[in-house]
Amino acid sequence: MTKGKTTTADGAAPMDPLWQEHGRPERAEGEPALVIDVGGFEGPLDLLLHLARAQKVDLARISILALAEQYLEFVDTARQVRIELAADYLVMAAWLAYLKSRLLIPQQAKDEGPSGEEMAATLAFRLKRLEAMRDAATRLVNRNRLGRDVFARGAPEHIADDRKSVFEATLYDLLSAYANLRQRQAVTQVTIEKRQVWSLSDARDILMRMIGEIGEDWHALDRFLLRYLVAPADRATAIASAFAASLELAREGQVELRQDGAFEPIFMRRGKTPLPRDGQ
Amino acid sequence: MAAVEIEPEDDLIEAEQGAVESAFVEAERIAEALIFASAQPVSERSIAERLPAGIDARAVLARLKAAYAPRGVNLVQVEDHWAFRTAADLSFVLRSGETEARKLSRAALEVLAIIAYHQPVTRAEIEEIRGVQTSKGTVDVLMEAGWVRFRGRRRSPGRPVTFGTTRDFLDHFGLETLRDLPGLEELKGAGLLSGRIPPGFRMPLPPADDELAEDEDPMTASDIEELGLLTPGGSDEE
Amino acid sequence: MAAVEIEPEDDLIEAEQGAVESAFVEAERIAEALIFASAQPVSERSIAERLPAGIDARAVLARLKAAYAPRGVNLVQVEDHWAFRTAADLSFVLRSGETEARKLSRAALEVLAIIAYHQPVTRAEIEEIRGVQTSKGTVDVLMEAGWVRFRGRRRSPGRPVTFGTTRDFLDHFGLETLRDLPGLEELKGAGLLSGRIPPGFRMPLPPADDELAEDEDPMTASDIEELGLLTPGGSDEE
Repeated sequence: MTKGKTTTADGAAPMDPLWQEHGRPERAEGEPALVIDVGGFEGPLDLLLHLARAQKVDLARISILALAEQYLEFVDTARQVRIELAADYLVMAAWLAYLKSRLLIPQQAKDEGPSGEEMAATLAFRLKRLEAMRDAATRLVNRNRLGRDVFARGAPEHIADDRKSVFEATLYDLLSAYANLRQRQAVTQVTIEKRQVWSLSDARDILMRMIGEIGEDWHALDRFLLRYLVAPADRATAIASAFAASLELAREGQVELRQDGAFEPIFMRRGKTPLPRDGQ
Repeated sequence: MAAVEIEPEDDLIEAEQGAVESAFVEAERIAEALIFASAQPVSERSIAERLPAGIDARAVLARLKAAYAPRGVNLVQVEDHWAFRTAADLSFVLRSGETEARKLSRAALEVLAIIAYHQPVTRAEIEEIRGVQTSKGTVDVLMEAGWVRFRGRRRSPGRPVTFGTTRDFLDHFGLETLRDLPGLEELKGAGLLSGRIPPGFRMPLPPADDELAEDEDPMTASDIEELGLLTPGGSDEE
Repeated sequence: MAAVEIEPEDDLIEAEQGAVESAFVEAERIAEALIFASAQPVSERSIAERLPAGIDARAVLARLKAAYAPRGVNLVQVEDHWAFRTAADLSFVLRSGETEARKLSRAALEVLAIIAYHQPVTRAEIEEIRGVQTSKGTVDVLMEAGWVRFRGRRRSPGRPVTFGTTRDFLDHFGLETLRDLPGLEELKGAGLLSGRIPPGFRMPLPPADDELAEDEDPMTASDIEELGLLTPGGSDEE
């Protein structure tokens, strides 16, 4: 725990004081202080984007390695003070830890995985793309908008329109009517179970998130996954569930798994022919 | 506007007049937009309040009224309130159809959705899914809209009529085929189905084409005639 | 139309031209009234159907658009639909507290932008771009607003449903077509609307020269974006 800092007994101190460390000497240059309200971020990429911005350079020139380190530092701190991070953040942490290892350790000759540089470029591209979309959203929302800056006729008169049907309904109306109806009928049998262990479906969800991150190249992710996804006490249940879930996903074709020998790392990549997800 | 060197007086007067005119035009634009956007006729006073200072609202409105007089839309005065109305001589264009689009009732939407997802489906099955009796009028409305049709008859006791959707249904809702209807995952993903969904929850996959199901007989001409006379699927079918 | 074989006498031609012009003016009035009467954009087809035979609806609309351009109310095009809308520069007079436009969450806004720029786009693709699961209800809000719709299904394993924007979306944000999305061409050119890294996309690693010189201002990515995207000459060209 950081020195001179008193957290309340249950760790429920307000968010920002946890990160804003007053009275601390200036950080070294190029190492911006983490001032983070985790609730304010739209997922791990958003957080990364924020950190990249803090590097104060063009996205094309950021140090991916530094960025990965800052992110991992953030996650470690969050875990120390027992902030529960959503699975998305942990998945990203696992991936970044792997990326870091690829960047630092020279690539082995027979290693088939993507190089650290390729992985870094992928990350930089995704950050750039997200930022572009965010800017686009801002430009969009700042346009002259109907009902705010620009107005339609306030007192429309009736005109005969060319609609074939005399009835009005959108697909959205239709679907929400159906969904509501079915839900109403289904709602009677709901039971809420308490979670104590990593259930198979938890593990499966997390692995599915990973598949999105890792793409079609082999990645040795198991160690990183375990380190970031679970508290040490839950490690056994996590290993068991994650392994079982990965086998299930492999059977469905969602992932491919590879292990070169006993106790060797397990490699994973996105499957070539995933089955339909909605059970069709 | 860059500052202009002091000029002969004539130019000054001209410039001033230009400024007055452009302020007037601006006032016209404001009045026009205000009246256009308002749901009710707008009082002259409230227009005057929003015009640049020193502009005579009455004069602005008079000029607007004259400008719109020959057009398809006229500016009309009702006591001291102003509104746009389509020109009286064009009423024939506007009132030709008189078919106001009606909103489908919630019940009708539900029945339509059930028919879309569960087709071929009988009235009894619709009622089972909804958990309530469906009034005769509901299916009639959907037939009238042209979205629902008789498909055939189920080969089961009573040979109940089966319902399905039409080509017009797909057109109206922007679907290419019935298979484009979103499935369980997608409804969940879009936030339409929320909360916990019980494990047994199933959504049917609508048929890919109009082929009759295995336990379905085609409608015969006499069936149709009969139904036309008996009004479809009256509440006591058996 | 009917071929006229009579010798072209000047008067006749003039009279004919006069007749043509007056038919055109009448068509303008009709189109104007039709569009004016409706709060929603009116389809070009339904306007054309109501014009006198032989009149080119597009020409009529173009002339109307030009006539209204300097006024307080403008004729705007949304895809192949037309509507009258108050001029954007008068927003300051018309804006009132009560008509506050729908407030979107940041997540919803981001999802909306992704759907607009990447459509047709699947939910999985949206999540990949944002790097986070989309909470239930985000897409729901956008669909309820009428800005986003199910478009169809991707021809890929699982046939995932794709999302796109609606005409209401264009109308709401004052876009004539999707091509008018701000910065669309630049984003496309930069490869940022694709799922794959564009070939030219390089990340120098590690950056040896992170430090800025003392007289150097940091260049943020958004600076660059803006420079590339703000077309010279600026804001309201039309």
